[in-house]
Amino acid sequence: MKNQRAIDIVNASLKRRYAAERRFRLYGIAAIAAGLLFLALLFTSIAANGYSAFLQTHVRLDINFDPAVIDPEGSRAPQALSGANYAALVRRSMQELFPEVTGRQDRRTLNGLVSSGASYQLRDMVMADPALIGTTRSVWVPADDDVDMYAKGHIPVDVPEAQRRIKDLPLSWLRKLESEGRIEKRFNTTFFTAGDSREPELAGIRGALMGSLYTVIVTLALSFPIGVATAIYLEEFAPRNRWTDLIEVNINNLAAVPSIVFGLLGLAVFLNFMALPRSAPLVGGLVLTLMTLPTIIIAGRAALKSVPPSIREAALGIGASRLQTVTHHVLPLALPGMLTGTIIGMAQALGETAPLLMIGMVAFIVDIPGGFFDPATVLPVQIFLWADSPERAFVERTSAAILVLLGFLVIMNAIAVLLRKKFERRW
Amino acid sequence: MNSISYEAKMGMEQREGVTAGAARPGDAVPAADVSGKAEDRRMVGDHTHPNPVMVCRDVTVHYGEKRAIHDVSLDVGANEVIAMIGPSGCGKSTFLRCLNRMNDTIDGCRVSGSILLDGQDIYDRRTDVVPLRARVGMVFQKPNPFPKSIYENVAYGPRIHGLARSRTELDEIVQTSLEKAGLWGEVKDRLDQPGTGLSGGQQQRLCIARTISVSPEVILMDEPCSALDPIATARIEELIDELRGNYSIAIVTHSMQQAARVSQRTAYFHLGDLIEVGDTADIFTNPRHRLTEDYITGRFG
Amino acid sequence: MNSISYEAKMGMEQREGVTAGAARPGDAVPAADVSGKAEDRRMVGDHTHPNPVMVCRDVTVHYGEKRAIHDVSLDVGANEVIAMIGPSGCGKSTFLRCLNRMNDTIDGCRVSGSILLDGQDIYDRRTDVVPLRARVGMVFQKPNPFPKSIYENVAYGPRIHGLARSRTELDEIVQTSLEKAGLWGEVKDRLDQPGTGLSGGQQQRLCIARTISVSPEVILMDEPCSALDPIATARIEELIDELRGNYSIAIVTHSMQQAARVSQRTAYFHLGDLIEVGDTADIFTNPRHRLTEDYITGRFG
Amino acid sequence: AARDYISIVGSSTVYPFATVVAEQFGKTSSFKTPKIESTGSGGGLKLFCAGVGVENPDITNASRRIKSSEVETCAANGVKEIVEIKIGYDGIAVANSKQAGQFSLTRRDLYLALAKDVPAADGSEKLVANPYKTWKDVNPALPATAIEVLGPPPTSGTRDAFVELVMEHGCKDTPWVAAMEKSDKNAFKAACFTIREDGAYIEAGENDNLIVQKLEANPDALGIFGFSFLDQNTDMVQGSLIDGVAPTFEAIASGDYPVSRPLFFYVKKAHVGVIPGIQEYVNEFTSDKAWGPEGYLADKGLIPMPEEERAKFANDARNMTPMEM
Amino acid sequence: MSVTTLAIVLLALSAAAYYVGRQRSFAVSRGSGGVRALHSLPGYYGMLTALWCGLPALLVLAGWVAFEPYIVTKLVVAGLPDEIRALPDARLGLVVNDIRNLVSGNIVSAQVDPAMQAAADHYRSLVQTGSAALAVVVLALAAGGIGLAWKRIHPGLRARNQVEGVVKAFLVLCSTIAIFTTIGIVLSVLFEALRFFHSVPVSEFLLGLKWSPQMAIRADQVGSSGSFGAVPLFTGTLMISFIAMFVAVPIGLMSAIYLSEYANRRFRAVAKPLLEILAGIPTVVYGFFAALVVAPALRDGGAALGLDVSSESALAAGLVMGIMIIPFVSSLSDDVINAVPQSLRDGSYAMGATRSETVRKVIIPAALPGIVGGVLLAVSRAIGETMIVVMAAGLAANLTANPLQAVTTITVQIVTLLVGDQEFDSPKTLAAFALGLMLFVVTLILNVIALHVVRKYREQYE
Ligand SMILES: Nc1ncnc2c1ncn2[C@@H]1O[C@H](COP(=O)(O)OP(=O)(O)OP(=O)(O)O)[C@@H](O)[C@H]1O
Ligand SMILES: Nc1ncnc2c1ncn2[C@@H]1O[C@H](COP(=O)(O)OP(=O)(O)OP(=O)(O)O)[C@@H](O)[C@H]1O
Ligand SMILES: [Mg+2]
Ligand SMILES: [Mg+2]
Ligand SMILES: O=P([O-])([O-])[O-]
Repeated sequence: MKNQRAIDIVNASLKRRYAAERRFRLYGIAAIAAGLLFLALLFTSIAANGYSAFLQTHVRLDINFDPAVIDPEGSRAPQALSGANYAALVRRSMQELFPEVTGRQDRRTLNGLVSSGASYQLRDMVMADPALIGTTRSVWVPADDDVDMYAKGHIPVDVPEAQRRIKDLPLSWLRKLESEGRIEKRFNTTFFTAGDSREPELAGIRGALMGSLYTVIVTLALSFPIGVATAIYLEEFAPRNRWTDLIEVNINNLAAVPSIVFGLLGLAVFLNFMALPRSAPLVGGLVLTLMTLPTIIIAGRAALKSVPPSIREAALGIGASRLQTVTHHVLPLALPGMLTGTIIGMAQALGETAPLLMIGMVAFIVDIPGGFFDPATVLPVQIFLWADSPERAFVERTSAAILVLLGFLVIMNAIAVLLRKKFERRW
Repeated sequence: MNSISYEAKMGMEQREGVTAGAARPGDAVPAADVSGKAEDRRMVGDHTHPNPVMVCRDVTVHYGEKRAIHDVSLDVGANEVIAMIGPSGCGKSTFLRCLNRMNDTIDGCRVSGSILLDGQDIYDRRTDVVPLRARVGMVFQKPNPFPKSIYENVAYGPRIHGLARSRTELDEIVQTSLEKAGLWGEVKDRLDQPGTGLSGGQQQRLCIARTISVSPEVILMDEPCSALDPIATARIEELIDELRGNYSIAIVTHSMQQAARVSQRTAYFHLGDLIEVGDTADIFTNPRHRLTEDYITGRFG
Repeated sequence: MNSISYEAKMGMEQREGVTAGAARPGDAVPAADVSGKAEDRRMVGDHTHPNPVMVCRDVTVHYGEKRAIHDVSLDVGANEVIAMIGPSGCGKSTFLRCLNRMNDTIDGCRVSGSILLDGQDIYDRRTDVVPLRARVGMVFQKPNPFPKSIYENVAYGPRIHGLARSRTELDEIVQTSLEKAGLWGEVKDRLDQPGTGLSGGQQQRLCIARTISVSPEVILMDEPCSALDPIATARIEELIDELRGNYSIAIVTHSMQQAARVSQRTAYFHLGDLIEVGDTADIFTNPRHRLTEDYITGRFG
Repeated sequence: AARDYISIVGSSTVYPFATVVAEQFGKTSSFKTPKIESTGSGGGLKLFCAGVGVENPDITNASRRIKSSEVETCAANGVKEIVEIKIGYDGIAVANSKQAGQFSLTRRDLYLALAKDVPAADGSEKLVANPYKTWKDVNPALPATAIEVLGPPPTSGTRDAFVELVMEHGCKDTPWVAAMEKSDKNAFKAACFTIREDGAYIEAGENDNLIVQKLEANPDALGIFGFSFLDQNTDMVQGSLIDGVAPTFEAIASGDYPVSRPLFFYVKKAHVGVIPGIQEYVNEFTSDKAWGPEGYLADKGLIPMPEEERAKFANDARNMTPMEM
Repeated sequence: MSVTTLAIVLLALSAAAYYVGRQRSFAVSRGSGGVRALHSLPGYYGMLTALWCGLPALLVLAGWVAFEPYIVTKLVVAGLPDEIRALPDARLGLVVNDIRNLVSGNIVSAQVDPAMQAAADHYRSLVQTGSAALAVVVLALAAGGIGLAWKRIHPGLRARNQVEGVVKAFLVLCSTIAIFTTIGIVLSVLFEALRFFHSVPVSEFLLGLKWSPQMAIRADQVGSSGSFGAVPLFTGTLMISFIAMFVAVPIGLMSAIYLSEYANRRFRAVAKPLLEILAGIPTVVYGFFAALVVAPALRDGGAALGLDVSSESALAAGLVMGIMIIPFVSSLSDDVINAVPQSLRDGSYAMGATRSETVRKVIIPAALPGIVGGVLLAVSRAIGETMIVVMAAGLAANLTANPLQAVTTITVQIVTLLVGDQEFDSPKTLAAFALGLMLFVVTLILNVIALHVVRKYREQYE
């Protein structure tokens, strides 16, 4: 009788409970969906803004490599060739296209349609192949950033002249060039091969990318082993006492220290005390190491905790030393979890700007760093700097740089996930 | 207690089996041989019960490609204790977990055949596992109290099923359940202490109390005493005997002594087949199938 | 086999004990009562052995503030199997783990008294636990093979102790160990498969093979069969009997039948005290201490 | 490792101009491109004044003049000879979205709209907490939109300049307040220089692009930022007329537009001749093709100085004439 | 030999030493009953020998790398003409820099005069001698190390213990880095903070309700007196962190639950790393998102509801920050939820609990300590975040409980004070250090409390 009652009660409540179950599940799906949606939203909005930066408008000019301009003495000495006035060649060919433009101001405007990078491009061409001198070639040179913006439709032409960066006169020239097929969008190799520049059409992320690479290498090479070693010590060796409590609280607390304070620390310790060079990826890597260590240690300890104690007992029981137990049995099992912490920590390090401010990595650096001691900047800093630049053309480049950073991040994550998979093969 | 005293009869025999084995050192028989060579695996004995609560017919379970049990038909009768014995891996737990669909939680586990509870197929699509499991409770091999207080452990089921309308009613359920599980006396003064702090035997009794708190009709026990010492085991066996008055109990055990002590009927499984079912007394004194006999006398292969 | 057949004599009696318990429903005796009221806990019997491998004197173990065992003196003799029995929590495992200093891994565990292996105190500061544990091997209650191949499981010990100079020598050690553990036949064709993929009984035998692979002098076994079915248990018991030729074995068990079957001497622990030691046959047929008698007859408190 | 490039630090306002010169210099000379850090004027001067030596920067940019206290710090650290070069002007624009109408403001309007305490409207000679909620309250000619101005935080040089050039001036339009400058300097400062903190003035960080974007998103708001950002975003925002003058290149250069400030850089003379390229870089910066009215800096929004001022500083640069204070 | 080659040679030598040590152990064991008589595995003797060979030599090498420039410079300077030597140190350093530029073939500042050229040659020769000497010393040390180890090896040598001792020392060293970092941080903010407290009393800083660092930092500058009550910053930090947690904890936790309890393995393998990307997007990007998408949307939404939402609001910043820290909660919680033993789930399901009941009543309570750890990490990240707040919540230190208003946080103030126009003895700039110290102390206290709470909780359940 009582049974009957109990089961009736159960049955009566079922509808409500299943509704709760469905709701709960829905919350779960909604949460994941929200997370992924945000990611997608961010990604698409960045991609929508940034994809056009992978193209760059070029102008086709007929350049006469006039020996009189390039090498009046005919020596063909590299010194002379590199110092020649290539801008004059560009100007001359523009002039030939628009002979009707005469006023000084107008001609300045006309010449401004192509990038100042055009002359460097010609110089490089001549340096690579001096035989060009004396010939006339049709050359695609990068257009000025305003032209680029116009060609990509970022400058509306149906508004009053005063509200446009490109006025009516140059607009007419551009239309003419367009009709002659002299304007074309081409893949923007500069973006991937050049360092920073104040001319958007000449700016690239190679320098920042290399800087990030060097910095991340330092960070990874230091923080992973140190983090793992610390986690192992605290979890496997350290006695539970005040001293280890202190270390534990310290590590948790370091996770909450604002990143810029790590910059202050880096300034005081690495630059002022240890006299390491300013703006160097080495120092950046060191600072980011200190910043990411807590994350790696905390995740590493959690991973070590989840290795069943029976495995340790088994190894100790047949006479393995503690260290052997850890390296032979525990570590391989804990590695996937440690990699999770490393992924998050490195992702954070890769996106960090503030601490680098204090150690001179928020800087305009054109030359591509070639090592750990060369002045360098990193991708998020490049993004930060470009985002603060007045030129409109930097808007899309900022987004494109973010895309590259995300790509970097995805590759790093993918490697770590693969590694995690590999080690996760438990039996 | 209508079970027979197994040890008295079998002890000597089994002992000798082991002694015989030990007498041939190095000649350890590989476990694989246990499978036997194309033996007769047809079931003997009567798998039905005059007053069944659960009726299983032709139950086959696959884990992925692997078949764990094959065409098992067996009844669980009202107010009886039915023991399931058999060598490791023969499918006792698998069969037991079919009875309250705990197998649902295992990926790739497929069940076919029919299992009826009060005439209704529990694997029917319309059957709801929640009330099913409230009616068919389960106690596991390793005591698994929740990391909550003793009170909350027992109150958990009534709470989620909404069996108590008030706090007093809940208190009452908790007390009766703990009393039935023979634990009340030991814990009544510390109901708010964690259930995980009890001794192994107490924990197992707590799990039993938790199970009976929702007034199930059938209780499934999967080797409930294997982690316990003799005293705790004896106490749980007492309890089972007592619970039989109100519940039907299906128990898996590795200890033939235990099966002999607590059960009225015994089912012997072998490599996924149900080999023999019958009165416990009969099975142990007079096994009809050679495999059963081999097993209970400790002779194998 | 010089052990007596325990069941034949005790079975009926114990059975009755349980039945008697069951006859008083609801009157479950609180476990705490087991502690007894100021009983005489002085040890009876002879704790020494004429040819000891390990000599323990006045071993006391504390976990933090809590005293787990108290002034236990006991020898482990050469080529004997000594069984330790007693109710749950009485300190059997604790004592066993002292013998190869596995207690070192537990925070807050302090050991006092002396434990000599071949005359040398293993708790001496200069004693290195690594070779100690190679000499005093351990098999745990739950089979705990490494998540590696069967071969690697057995080869691990010889590898870290540098017992094999070449691959062939290692192969040989692995094979002999597996053969001694009675597992070779079953696994010889799949040595590269994971040890965790074996059945429970096989896993436990693998762990035994792993332990004997480093040729220990003493093997400690903490309830090695509690997770196993009778067949696997029987096989392990056989194995223990066989191993006795070369090793000294200390085994903790909850099953008095098992203790009776495999051991030559038995030690009964009660609430941290060693109550009685003696020939297994004597202990089970003629316990001298009341506590021992109560325990083995299933009467308590 | 030896340093063979110029190290420049300092103002984020000068950064966009200095970098153009640096890039040009790097591309056209045999020297490496200088490294330019954007640390803010004060931070730059601190680094600059830390001492002589390779580890210290050679040049610092500043959006204000160096302070005498800073000169003292420099001297104390051995940085004795500092060459001061003024490079031009930066206009500070008050702008709003093109979706709304253009504002025509006086400095007094701005003062009344943004000061924390303003002279009581009834003419009595006392200061009251700023009661104005809409622009119309300030000046009936203005629209009735709520006062909402996005501007730089107190830590920014732009903010200092704005306060000096707009607030102080607007404040002095009230004679009795102006008189306070003589009688009670502190009270005068408190009255004129404190910006309201009740939400009408929104401190919006140092990223001027962000302010432009926020204006675009919020047509009711006004924003305060550098001229180059106005120049680049003429399709989105419009500069308000201040005292009747629009912020155009010409108006700022001629000095008609009242809100502009000078920009500087400072050279550590001790480094000239030992760090490669300093002289050449400074020469490039002070050449007409860079900072002249038609130079490339003008293209980037730097307002050039008058002819004679350019000549003076170009001369200082060529001779590395140390400043005197 | 350059330092790099030397290091490589040293590595090679250590490898050789390993081999030598191993062989030696075989040799010494032959007399006393074979390898089994050795205390440790032969490999450990090898490692010990390698350590003896590599470690001291490496230390010397590192020391040289650290001090070489100093020593060489001293020597070069000693050889310079008197008038140059008379220069102050810093100027001298510049000259030396130029000499170094000359030596390494870099661009030099001016024409190369004979004195410079001579100095450069001197420098070059010194470096050459130095590195030759270094090579000799290092190699000798390495060889000596091998020899010493070779001599010491005998069957009873506890090689494993010694090698493990070195490794353990390394582990301990690593774990102290956290302590040193903490000390470093405290030291790098302490003195400035103390100077700040000289001009602004601690009580005013801690209890003051008004934060306005508008202070004249130079004589001719306009500004007002400034006030430094940090309470609005604390409340702002709290509010934004709270909003962020309000977003991140439910989403992160529910994601973790879904991933570990409901989703199939393949979905989990994809979704988890995808969510982890959220943690790596540069905060500038989030900042723009918050300022240009979320804030206007809130404003318009608020206007539609008749609410007055400031265009810079704590809400916008908090929401976006919440998104950023989702992975901290989700990934770490997912790990701990997975670690909850299956037996507890089985226990609950067997009672007839639904999945959600099991999750809510059994799994979450059991996993709580670990989840709290993840949440604490996320809170930490939220407290330390700057860029989003600067861009979306503004800098106005309002003391308000209204999330629709602009607030600012401690870290934002630290950053703006440090990167804006500054003066290093004005309280305005020093305040940044005081804030840093305060934040450090406060989070430290919170962490100590958290540690104890989690401990207590854990003990109760284990
Ligand atoms: N989750 C699973 N996935 C795949 N195979 C399984 C699973 N669980 C059990 N099996 C297999 O099904 C068969 C029956 O297993 P079951 O657990 O029912 O045996 P058992 O009789 O309970 O054994 P034991 O006495 O060891 O508990 C065995 O061969 C086992 O390996
Ligand atoms: N790690 C530990 N910390 C604190 N107390 C412990 C610990 N391990 C065991 N104890 C306590 O020490 C006493 C002896 O425990 P031990 O495990 O030795 O008992 P046992 O005889 O092996 O019991 P069982 O048969 O249940 O395994 C018990 O009271 C137990 O609660
Ligand atoms: Mg089972
Ligand atoms: Mg035990
Ligand atoms: O960076 P600023 O000093 O020019 O504000």
